[in-house]
Amino acid sequence: MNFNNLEKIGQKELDRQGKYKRRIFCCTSTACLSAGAGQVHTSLDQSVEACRCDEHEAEVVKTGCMGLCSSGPLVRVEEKEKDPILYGNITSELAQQLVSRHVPIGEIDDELEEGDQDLSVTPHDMLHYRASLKKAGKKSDLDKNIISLDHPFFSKQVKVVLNETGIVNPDKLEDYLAHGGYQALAHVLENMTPEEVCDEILESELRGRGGAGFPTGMKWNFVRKEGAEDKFVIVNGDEGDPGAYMDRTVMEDDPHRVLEGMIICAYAVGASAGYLYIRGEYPIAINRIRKAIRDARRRKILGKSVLGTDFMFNADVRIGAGAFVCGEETALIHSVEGKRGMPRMRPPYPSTSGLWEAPTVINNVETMANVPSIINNGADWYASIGTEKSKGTKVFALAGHLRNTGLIEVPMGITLREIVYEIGGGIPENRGFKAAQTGGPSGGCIPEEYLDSPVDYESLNKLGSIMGSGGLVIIDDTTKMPDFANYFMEFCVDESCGKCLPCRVGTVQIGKLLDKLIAGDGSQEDIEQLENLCETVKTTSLCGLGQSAPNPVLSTLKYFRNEYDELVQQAQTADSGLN
Amino acid sequence: MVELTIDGKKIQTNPGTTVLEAALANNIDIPRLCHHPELSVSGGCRLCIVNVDGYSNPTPSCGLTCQDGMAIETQNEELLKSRREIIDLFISEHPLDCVTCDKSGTCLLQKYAYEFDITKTSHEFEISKPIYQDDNPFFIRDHQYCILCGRCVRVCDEVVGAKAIDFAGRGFECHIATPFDDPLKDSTCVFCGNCIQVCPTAALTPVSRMGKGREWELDRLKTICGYCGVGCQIEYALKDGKIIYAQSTPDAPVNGEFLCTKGRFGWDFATAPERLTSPMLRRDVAYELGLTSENWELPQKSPLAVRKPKVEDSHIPIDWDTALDLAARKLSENVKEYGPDSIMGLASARCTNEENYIFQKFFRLGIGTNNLDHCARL
Amino acid sequence: MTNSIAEIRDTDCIFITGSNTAEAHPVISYEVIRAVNEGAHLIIVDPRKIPLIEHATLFLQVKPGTDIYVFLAIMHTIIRDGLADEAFITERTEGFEEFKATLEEYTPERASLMSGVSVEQIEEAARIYAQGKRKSGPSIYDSRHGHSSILYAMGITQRSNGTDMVMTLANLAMLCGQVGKPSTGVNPLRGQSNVQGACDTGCLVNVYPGYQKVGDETKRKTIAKTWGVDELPGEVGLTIVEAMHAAVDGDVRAVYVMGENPMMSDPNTSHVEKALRNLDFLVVQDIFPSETALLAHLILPAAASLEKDGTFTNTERRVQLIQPIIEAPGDALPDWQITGGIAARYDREMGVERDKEHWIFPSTQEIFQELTTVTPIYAGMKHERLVGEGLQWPCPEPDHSGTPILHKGKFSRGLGKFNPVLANDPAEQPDEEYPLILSTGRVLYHYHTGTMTRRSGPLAWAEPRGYVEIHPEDAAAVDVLDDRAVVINSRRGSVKTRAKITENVPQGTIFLAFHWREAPANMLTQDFALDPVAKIPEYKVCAVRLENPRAKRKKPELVKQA
Amino acid sequence: MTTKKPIRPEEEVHPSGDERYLAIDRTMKQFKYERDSLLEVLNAAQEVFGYLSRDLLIYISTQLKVPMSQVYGVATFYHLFTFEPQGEHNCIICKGTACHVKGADRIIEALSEEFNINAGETTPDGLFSLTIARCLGSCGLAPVIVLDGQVYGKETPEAVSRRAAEVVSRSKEELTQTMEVG
Repeated sequence: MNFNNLEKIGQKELDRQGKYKRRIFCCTSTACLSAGAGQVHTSLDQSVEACRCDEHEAEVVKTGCMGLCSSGPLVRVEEKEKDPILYGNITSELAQQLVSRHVPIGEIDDELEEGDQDLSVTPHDMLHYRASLKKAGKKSDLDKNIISLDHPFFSKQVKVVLNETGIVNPDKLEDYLAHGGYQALAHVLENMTPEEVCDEILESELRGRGGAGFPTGMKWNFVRKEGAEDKFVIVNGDEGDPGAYMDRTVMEDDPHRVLEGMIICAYAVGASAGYLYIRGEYPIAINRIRKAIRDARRRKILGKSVLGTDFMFNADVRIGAGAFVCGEETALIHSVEGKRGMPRMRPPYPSTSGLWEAPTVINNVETMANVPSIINNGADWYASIGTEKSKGTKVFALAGHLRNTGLIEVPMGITLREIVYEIGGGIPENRGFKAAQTGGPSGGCIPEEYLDSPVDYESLNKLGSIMGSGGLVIIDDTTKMPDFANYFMEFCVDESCGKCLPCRVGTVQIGKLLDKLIAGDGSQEDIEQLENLCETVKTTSLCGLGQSAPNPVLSTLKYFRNEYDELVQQAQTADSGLN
Repeated sequence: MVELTIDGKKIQTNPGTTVLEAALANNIDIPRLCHHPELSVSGGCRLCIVNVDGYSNPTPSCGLTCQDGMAIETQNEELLKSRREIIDLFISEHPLDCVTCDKSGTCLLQKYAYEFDITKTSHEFEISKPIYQDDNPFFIRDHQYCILCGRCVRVCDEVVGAKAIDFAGRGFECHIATPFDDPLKDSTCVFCGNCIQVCPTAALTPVSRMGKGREWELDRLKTICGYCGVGCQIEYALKDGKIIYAQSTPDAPVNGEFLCTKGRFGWDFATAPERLTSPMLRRDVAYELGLTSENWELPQKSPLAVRKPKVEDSHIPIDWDTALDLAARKLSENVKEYGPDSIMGLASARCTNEENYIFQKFFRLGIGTNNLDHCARL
Repeated sequence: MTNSIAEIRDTDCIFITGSNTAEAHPVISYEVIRAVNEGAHLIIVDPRKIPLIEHATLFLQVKPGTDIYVFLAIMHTIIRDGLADEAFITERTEGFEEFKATLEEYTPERASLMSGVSVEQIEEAARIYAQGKRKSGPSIYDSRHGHSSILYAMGITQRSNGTDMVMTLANLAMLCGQVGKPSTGVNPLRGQSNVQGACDTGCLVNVYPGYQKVGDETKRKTIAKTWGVDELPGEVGLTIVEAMHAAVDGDVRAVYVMGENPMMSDPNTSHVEKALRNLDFLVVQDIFPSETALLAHLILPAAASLEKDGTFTNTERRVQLIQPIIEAPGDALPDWQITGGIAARYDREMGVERDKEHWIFPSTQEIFQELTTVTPIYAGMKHERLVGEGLQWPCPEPDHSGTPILHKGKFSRGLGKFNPVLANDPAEQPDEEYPLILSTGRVLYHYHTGTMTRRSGPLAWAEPRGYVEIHPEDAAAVDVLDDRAVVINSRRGSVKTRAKITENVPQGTIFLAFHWREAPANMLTQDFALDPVAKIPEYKVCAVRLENPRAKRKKPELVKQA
Repeated sequence: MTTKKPIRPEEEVHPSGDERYLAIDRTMKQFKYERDSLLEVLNAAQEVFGYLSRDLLIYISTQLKVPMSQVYGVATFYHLFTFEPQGEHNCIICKGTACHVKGADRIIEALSEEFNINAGETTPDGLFSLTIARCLGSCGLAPVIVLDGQVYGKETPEAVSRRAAEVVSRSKEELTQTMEVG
């Protein structure tokens, strides 16, 4: 077992980090990058350099998502023996102010000479920088950018999957090791049999985070018990729901955690190869996972002899090319095999006949990311979080008409009200809450009267929605529900693979009925037909996409029937007016 | 043996049998469109759904393997309603012009629409793929009738191995396509027409058949193909004594439902204008016999060197009696003069056993020679 | 075929050689493809990249005429590696030791050198075939020793050593015990609808109906008695190629052709034409005025198979009923009526007194009835019994259900005999003057001499003109361009056609189908070296030279300069 | 003494002489020409060429020995693949749920009007493409657009139209200048 080497590497990194008096973390996840985090990071870097202070005064660290994406770019400053401070909406100019506020400026102006090799900027620039830094320090107005970490947005969250995001540098294996990375894997390889691993996961009652909520331990056990020579692990990173980016964040910001979970899974089921199937729209995630795989190979965490044991496992990346249906496991398998991502009938389930007809575990990214924590802290610890039937935490991409939007991880069982009004900070512009949409195009809309329902698999299902992969969109009272339902139906029409009739044609016809109603040409009969058709598509479609495609319509029909009725009434009034 | 209950009936079947197969074997009919007994399971048409005890949603019976103790329900209000709704959706993008459709009478969609008493769709009618391709003399592809059951794709891939077509695009725009939607001739298509054979609708229709008659007006006769030695059984559909198209039937002992391009499309030679319709005598022989007044000599040029030789140029028609008498006389003269071994007989690998038998008997018993061969080696 | 077509689907390893199955027997290729899709191995030994190689696990591309070395080396490997089925050899065969000794020298290395196939491929083929291995999925037979089947066609037999080739394949099957069981055997795929039946009914120089040797006096006498005479000819007759030579020499003076077209199908066409022109009397009975018919003194119009009834016997020995679908045009008659008519009149001319029933039958049913009395393998058949599925011979008794698999438990001759075979090279080898090898065969859309298929609208559209397949290197050597004219010369003649430049043929080999009357392949083929036993001409190998017609005028100068 | 340089076998360039094929060859080699790498190879090809041309698909089909019908079927299945060259400038509008509720449709409408093309199309002069993305995952910044690789969040229809019109008119100017010079 050469895990000791890895531990040493981690310790060394920890020591290195400990030498710095302060560390400035700059979020470089997609959301912050689109808000300009790239320039902010450069500015922070250059400013620190321009300070010309002692080397260990400050380090600028690139990290992943810090959660509050609506206030991006985010920068966090951690100083020894002080509480961390989080800044939001940082610009490159503010970054300079931030550095001059926290980092002492060295007294070495005179030594600046032409051709100083250590500098990444020209001495001229540097002088300019120093001058503006000094100026900036005087008129600092950064206080308004400080975001209180006591804010319910943070305090209500429980971090398991996102434990290291925003803290570790996703490009550095060492940083992950410094934060206890791969300890779970080492523990599993050294002390546990595959059966014990499966049982541990089973006891933790972890359920699939891709949406359906199948007990993960059970799935693993199915595959473990198959006697096949080849077995595979697929990590599903084809996050197709519009408005959901949990998996992307985890892959981008903590790729090794995903990898670690995957390797543990492979060991538990006896797989020797695995694929991470990642959306083509996520280039950063692809690159970071690829780098993580390369680094892991170099450190013998992947390969013929994982951590020096005789367990062999290789992982590779497969890139999706824009097909929502590939989230369905059999479609995903076809896609990994280089075919059209069309689902096939189950059974046989992938656990008996999956990739290349070999037994295959397919878990979504978030599920895999839970695994290392379960191993490290024990099944009991995990099972202590959450509700009776839904254990652990769930990551949500909180979006829509809210004051605070971003990525949150909450314990199962938290109420929607807490999420909307405490974490989310309520609806802006004094508008009223209308609905919470969970599960994207497969989910439904939950109205105000159910705001106190706990968020877990069962109660969401009962409300006609689903947990889904974690998209959570809050809509205010300006949104018309038939329009909103139509938006999702358009999505499903576009993403239907075309294999089974109810989904291929049914969704189109549902869309036509919605169009008709929205255009004011509908009647009560149309609403009835809509309902009927939705039921047919729901019960007769081949795969999850078709089976859940009518959910947005059905749930809005259930809770906002009046809006549909109004459309019909308007139509009738208009008609009589014409007559 | 596996035992299960279908519609309350206890059924025993071999392990690995699907519920659909077991039901059909026990005379329980389940509607189906994409299923074909010779092809892999698709499960796309959703028509053969049944209820299984313990399953939350109805499941297609075509891909459901029988398991011990399974309880299946193939008919109930809910299932009928779903199936009806499915047919309703099918015809929301399939023209119901059965009155002029060649497939009318054998179209499966028509059959089910009739059985579920659906005269028109309750939805808004919209054809998803208004593509019409008549790029070859074998068959046309009229995509508006295509229900995307995928049987053609599967037969092309799994049986013929040509892989000329596949699904292209997706969702409502999904259609069956050759690469780049090019003409079939530019693809790997071998024009075996097995896709027509398995097509349940009028999406694929033999050119020879178009507008030539309604299915119920046609006579159907079966015989063995006259081409290669495989001995496929072919069913010919005829109208007024003329072949309209050829197909095979599942009961064909050798070929089952499948044929090759020659067997399925190569029957029109029989009515080619060049067919011999009366005995013909070479002009020089006819002159010798006084049957024609013009003398003539067999040209030295090989018939192979003539681009389109006409038999009338070298031969004249005569009646059967004259012809048979002449043949008998000429052969007997030779035998009398040079002995039986001066005669050679070439029997035919394309004639029947009876004909070859008579032929060899004539040579051995009549003429008395074993100079008797056919092109077994050629 | 020793086995049945339906068994192919369950085969674990299919070994195809000398058969372009997908084009010449498409429906059998469907079965092969289905077996492969189920996980069977497919081994193909062929000089050409035939369409089926897409599905093959192993493709051994041999130089034309060298496949015999590969087969012998496969057997060498099987014996060397102890893969032979010892129990089968001991119980069911004889002559093994002698046979084994002859294999000694045919090592895979030697075969590799001769054929251009790698040693690894030969050894791999040996292993897979001998043990009936599968690519994937379970065998429906013995999982340790699967069932392997050999399919072959004219690529093996149309050779000056064709009989040797067939015996070699039989030896291979016996060596591995891959015979006499379902999905095994040595299975020739026969080219024409009733070629099997024509042989069964005795239309061969050396056998009476049911393969009763002409020299077997007892059997001959029995037949004579049935036919109402004392004696029948007992000498082996002349095969068609021999007869053509005899016709040129004036020994054969009259020929009666029923539904054949030797002007297109027989080797060395110029010689055939010379022979036919030399005849006193040529009568051709056919459905079209074929190239042969145009030379005939008398042409008799026959009914096509779509227009008559009777029986066909297919390649798996299945005797099936045919029935008229349409009416014969004009005065055309079924062949049996024409031949019967001539025979009856012939008797009269010769002054022979015989019952009219000898030749004039009320229907084919009665002919078949008589046929079964002199053909033991058909003895148990009747038209009524053939309705539906037909029957596979041997069917010796009226209640016998036919024989789907031959040699089950026992070979027809008792013990299976290993016939030692030595490798022989093709009779005509390429040389400086004729540097290329011509191989002939078929294309998908056409059948035999093209009389039928080239008159079918759709088929002629799909493949309207003849072409010769040439390897790019060979084409470049004489500056021939794709889809442009090229002249092929052999010692017998020359043919002008269109070039199709393709890597489907190996360098040094060209391929021309024999369907094209405007480019008759048999102008080029040789008729001097026949297989000594079966008298089959070597259609698959003859030496030729390519010529670019555009360069014809300039060429001699260039040669001189060189 | 001269040191012998190892002779690296020259990589064979595609018959068209287009060296971009080498990149695709490398991808195929990386996957050992396995048939199931089709999607990866198509992704690589799309990245290198910007779109999948007919020749390119035929090339991939023959190299990977995947039937052409299947290559076409796969290529037309996935939305990321395009068969027409993309415009010089490309504007991607996110249509994720968050962007939708915050008015992405209005941005699309504005651009459609500005350039007289539908979503998914390219202007006839080849200068501008309008693309829809399912979700760019920047929901916190909704509505989000990407113009020539640059992400802009919290956008308005007017601002996007203006920005897009600016880059396109700049290209147009350059084009006329070169034509004048030429």
